Amino acid sequence: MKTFNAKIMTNQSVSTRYWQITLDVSAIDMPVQPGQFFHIQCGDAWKNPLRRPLSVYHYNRELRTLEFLYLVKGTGTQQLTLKKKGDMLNLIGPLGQGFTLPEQGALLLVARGVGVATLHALAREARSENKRVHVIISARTPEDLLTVETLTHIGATVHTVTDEEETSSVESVRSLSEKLIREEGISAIYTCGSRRLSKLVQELADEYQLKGELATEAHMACGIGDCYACACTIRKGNQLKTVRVCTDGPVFPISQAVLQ
Amino acid sequence: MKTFNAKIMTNQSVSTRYWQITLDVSAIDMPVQPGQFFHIQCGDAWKNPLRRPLSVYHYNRELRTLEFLYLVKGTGTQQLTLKKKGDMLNLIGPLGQGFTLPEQGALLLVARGVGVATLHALAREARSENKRVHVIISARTPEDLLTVETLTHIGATVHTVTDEEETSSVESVRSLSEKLIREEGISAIYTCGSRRLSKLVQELADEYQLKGELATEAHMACGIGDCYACACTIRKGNQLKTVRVCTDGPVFPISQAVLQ
Amino acid sequence: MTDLTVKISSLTLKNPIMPASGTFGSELAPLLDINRLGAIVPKSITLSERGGNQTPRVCETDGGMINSIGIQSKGIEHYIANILPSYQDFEPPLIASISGESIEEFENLAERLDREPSVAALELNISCPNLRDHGQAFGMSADTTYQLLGKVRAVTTKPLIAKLTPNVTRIQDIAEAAERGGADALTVANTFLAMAIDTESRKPRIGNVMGGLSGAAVKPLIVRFIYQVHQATNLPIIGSGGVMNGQDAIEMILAGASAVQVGTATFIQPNAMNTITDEITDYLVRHHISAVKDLIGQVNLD
Amino acid sequence: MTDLTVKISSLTLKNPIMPASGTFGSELAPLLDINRLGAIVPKSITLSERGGNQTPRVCETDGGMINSIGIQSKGIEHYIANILPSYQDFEPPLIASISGESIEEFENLAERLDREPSVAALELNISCPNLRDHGQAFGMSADTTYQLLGKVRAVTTKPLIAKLTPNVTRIQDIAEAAERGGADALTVANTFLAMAIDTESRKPRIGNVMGGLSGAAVKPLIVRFIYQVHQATNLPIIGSGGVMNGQDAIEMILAGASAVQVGTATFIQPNAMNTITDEITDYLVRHHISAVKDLIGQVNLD
Ligand SMILES: Cc1cc2nc3c(=O)[nH]c(=O)nc-3n(C[C@H](O)[C@H](O)[C@H](O)COP(=O)(O)OP(=O)(O)OC[C@H]3O[C@@H](n4cnc5c(N)ncnc54)[C@H](O)[C@@H]3O)c2cc1C
Ligand SMILES: Cc1cc2nc3c(=O)[nH]c(=O)nc-3n(C[C@H](O)[C@H](O)[C@H](O)COP(=O)(O)OP(=O)(O)OC[C@H]3O[C@@H](n4cnc5c(N)ncnc54)[C@H](O)[C@@H]3O)c2cc1C
Ligand SMILES: Cc1cc2nc3c(=O)[nH]c(=O)nc-3n(C[C@H](O)[C@H](O)[C@H](O)COP(=O)(O)O)c2cc1C
Ligand SMILES: Cc1cc2nc3c(=O)[nH]c(=O)nc-3n(C[C@H](O)[C@H](O)[C@H](O)COP(=O)(O)O)c2cc1C
Ligand code: FES
Ligand code: FES
Repeated sequence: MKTFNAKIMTNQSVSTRYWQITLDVSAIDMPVQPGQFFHIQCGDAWKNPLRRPLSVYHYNRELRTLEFLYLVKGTGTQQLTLKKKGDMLNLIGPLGQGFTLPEQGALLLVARGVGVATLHALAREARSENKRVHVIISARTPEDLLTVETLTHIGATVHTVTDEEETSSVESVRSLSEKLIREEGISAIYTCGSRRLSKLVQELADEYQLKGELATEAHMACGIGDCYACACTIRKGNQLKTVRVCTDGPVFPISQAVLQ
Repeated sequence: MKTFNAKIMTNQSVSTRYWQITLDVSAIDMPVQPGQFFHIQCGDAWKNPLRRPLSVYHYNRELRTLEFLYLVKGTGTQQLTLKKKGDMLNLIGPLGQGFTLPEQGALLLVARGVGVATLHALAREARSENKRVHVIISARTPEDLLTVETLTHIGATVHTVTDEEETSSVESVRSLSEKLIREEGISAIYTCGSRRLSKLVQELADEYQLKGELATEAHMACGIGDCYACACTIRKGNQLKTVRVCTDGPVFPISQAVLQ
Repeated sequence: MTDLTVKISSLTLKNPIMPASGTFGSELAPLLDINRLGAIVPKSITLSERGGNQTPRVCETDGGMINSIGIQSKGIEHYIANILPSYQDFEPPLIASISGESIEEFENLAERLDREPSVAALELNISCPNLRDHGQAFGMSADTTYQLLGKVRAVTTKPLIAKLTPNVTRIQDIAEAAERGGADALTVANTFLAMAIDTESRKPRIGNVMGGLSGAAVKPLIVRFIYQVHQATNLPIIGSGGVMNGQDAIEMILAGASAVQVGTATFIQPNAMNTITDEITDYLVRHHISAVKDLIGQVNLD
Repeated sequence: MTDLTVKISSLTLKNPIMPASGTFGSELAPLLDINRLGAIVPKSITLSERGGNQTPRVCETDGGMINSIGIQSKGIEHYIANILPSYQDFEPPLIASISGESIEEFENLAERLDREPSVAALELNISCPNLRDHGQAFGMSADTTYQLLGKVRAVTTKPLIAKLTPNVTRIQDIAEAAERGGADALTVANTFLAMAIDTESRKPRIGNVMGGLSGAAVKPLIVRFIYQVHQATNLPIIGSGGVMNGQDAIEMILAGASAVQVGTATFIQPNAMNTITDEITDYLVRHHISAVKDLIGQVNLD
């Protein structure tokens, strides 16, 4: 973990609401795990004092590039879109606990919206170890379906469902998931981006005795474990515990998730 | 007086501490008098809510360009230097009461530092009416002497004095002025930029019965007469009166100036 | 059609946006459509002539400004003879802000203005941090506030708006005291007592050492005060402090304000009040809300 | 050689810069040279375990942030067993910030920590806006402050630093009460009670509705409070609120602070405290001032 500046190589929109940014991190030597995040100064530190957490979309160890895929939501991400090629970006990271891969068997990734950014890095990691990867991507509209091609290109099998096509109900995703679990030798299931789908994944992991992990989100100040802004409640055994998303997470075993 | 945007044609340093900015005001039709000023949004309106007043350095009626000469002093003027050709600048103006020319006779302008920016516009106006103009420019160092060439070029006679050369004491400027008053048919005397020189000019105007005017400065908020931030005390007859520099000034008869 | 009207006691305003006293004058006419304002609020007036404070009277801070104008005024007679008539050709109702050095002065001012038909309501500036020593103000004491309102209430039937100071431990107590004393509405609030020092010269950046902070920086404090006052009283509230755009105005309305004053933003852009009014309309249209008054106090707490 | 040392009661700090409680932890070690701090101030500790407030616990405002962490803590025994030892290898003296729900809890906490040699001083957080209902705090009452200080003074010989709240009408009264009660120094101040509403969802942007405002936006208010407290008491003052750079720190020192805490700036840049210390040295060198303590309270008023 360090604070560093990185030069922006590209920063462009990939669909109406999503942007992708690529940084040159050749000066930085660091191991980056899927599920970890960086805490980023998106704009003028005066008007926007708080950094924004973005999880690693792709870290290319050979080219030493670091990519983020982000939803343009409020002032911070809006300001990030104003940064241009050649500008410097200030980051702290890598931060937090990433995903862990199963020893064997295939992975099922269930993503909603920009949650796919986080799971994309996991899919890459798993594919680089030649594990089979199925990804269910859920989104509002077909245009909001992100990274389908990239995932397909690296050899993951992508299944898309959308609200517009009325294929994204929890029940539809459940039956699709159950089919994959039964037919594709899934040993681990991962999710990010939707509370309803997290609940589903929790149930599936329990029912089918799968390894399961969840990447969570929380509003953050420090990002490194000092301020307790990012508190969330998890279940350990039969006790409820308050933990910090930034250092104890953002990835937790799905069994620990408390999803009201 | 209006609020308008103008495109920046050039914005560059003219010496270590001074910059000059030229705006395209072809869309704006307005009479601008020497001594009047514009109230300018120099930077990010969030961090720097207050505008900065700058007096007209040169308004070219034919080319419809507007120029300011400014000292880089604090955050506002520092941010102004960051503006680039093609950027827009937001201004309110022209504001305030300008200089008035004498019916006949020559003019003596006594400027210190960036005060010459304000008097430069007056020199141009007087020269365009073919009046003779003498300008005494006082500065810290010879490098800080501004617009000497431009003034010479338009046919004004320039006399420079500096602290470094030890030629800028009030006594030296007094004897130089008195010589010019006696020998050059001076009928009006103007000053800007120094309290000590203003006092001198006030004395000279009184002693030699000259028309005299002074351009003053004050910290401003609104710039248009609403807020009373820019209060200053003047003497009218034998009464002291509080007036607003932005609307009652910035140019006042030198006899009214209260110079402690 | 979007309904922007709001009521401040017996006064109906065509929209919730009005100037903050001390930041507005008829000089704005060429730069702002004054007829589009909900009300007109001229600079606070005092009984007799006052010179105001030492210069510099303003300085800039991050996201805000400190002022120490100190109510420069030519006295009530000049106000009636010159200032009031200068607004007579504009449509919006005029709220006269009055500022006394004693309760008696407030009484006298109110009595005098009660006879002026062009005055629609009185705003009592019991909160100016620049008038008395070290930022003291009447509105810092619930007792004084209660007494002052009572005395003024006795001499005029015009709607009384008490402008509270934010420099207090419990604004609810002052609000209740003003209500009991007879206030018809509350302006929340005046400026925050503040100070800035130039580290190069080591001098205070305001001639009078301290002054009042306004601008974007104070908005989260004012929103909190509005919310607290709205919970403590039934009086209509006029929010004042840090409104820069339509969203800021909506935020104050959700917290409990019926109308909103705009001060510092006018120094940034003279037509800010017109823009803010347009942005409120846009917001209502986008959210399919027919009347702005339906938003007053409607912050969603569950 | 520039002398950066300052004294806070019997404590000599190698420089005036220390963290603000709640914004610092040993997790910063890879990003900040902790040994270059004037003191270490961990997060406020409570007697028993507390869960803290609802989320979201932070939100951003223009030039600042609102927090409502609400003192999440594992209790004093965990603090002594785990937190204090985690700082034992660092040089700066440790100031323990304690936060009770009653005067007795403050007493118990102070008594317990009096026996810990690694604790150099106690900061009494009598000003947290996030602990009790609607932002109430002990430090809002001079009487309570006086009593609380007296009780705590009786159980410990360690230097006591009372952290005042800015949410009061007259901070001078609270400062004097703390001094009379036995405080050795004052931190001026904690956060300002504030609120923000998301106009799109119409929900408060903080789970707990209100929280404490910190950051650049509040600096002009804190500078004023420091100046007022410095005039009212002889106690050393630790400024806290809105320091972003060395100039801000110098400004507070000129107003009367002997030391300065840095909170929000650390979220912006984790090494902010090191940079600020460097900037103070630069300032002293540039102005030919040999010791920073010569600047304390030296605002030039003529
Ligand atoms: C560990 C982690 C990884 C994330 N990875 C990604 C990613 O890869 N791509 C992506 O698009 N988004 C990601 N997010 C969400 C992203 O951080 C927010 O969308 C972003 O902070 C919104 O900032 P804003 O200024 O645009 O929105 P605003 O709503 O204006 O933000 C205001 C404040 O709220 C906080 N905030 C708002 N929404 C969220 C949120 N969902 N999570 C955390 N803080 C929030 C902001 O950080 C800021 O402090 C991640 C969040 C976390 C915690
Ligand atoms: C009518 C008028 C005409 C002027 N014409 C010129 C000109 O042509 N060229 C030029 O270089 N300067 C001129 N000045 C001075 C110029 O306005 C200030 O130098 C400038 O505002 C400083 O801003 P800053 O942010 O760089 O400095 P800062 O010191 O950071 O400014 C902080 C605040 O103080 C105010 N302030 C500081 N110094 C002055 C000052 N001398 N006069 C008024 N306000 C001040 C600023 O406007 C701002 O509100 C003029 C001033 C007035 C009143
Ligand atoms: C330059 C200036 C002068 C002011 N004069 C007065 C005044 O005379 N009477 C008054 O009640 N408030 C006065 N105020 C306070 C404003 O009316 C308003 O309450 C405050 O500025 C907060 O709003 P803002 O952040 O929109 O500026 C003044 C404020 C400024 C900035
Ligand atoms: C996230 C956060 C948590 C805080 N927690 C505490 C705390 O536990 N105890 C305390 O006394 N002050 C706490 N504070 C207040 C700070 O110590 C400090 O006084 C305040 O933030 C002002 O300084 P700043 O503007 O430099 O942040 C907290 C502030 C923040 C932002
Ligand atoms: S964001 Fe500060 S502890 Fe997690
Ligand atoms: S600057 Fe507002 S009256 Fe002159």
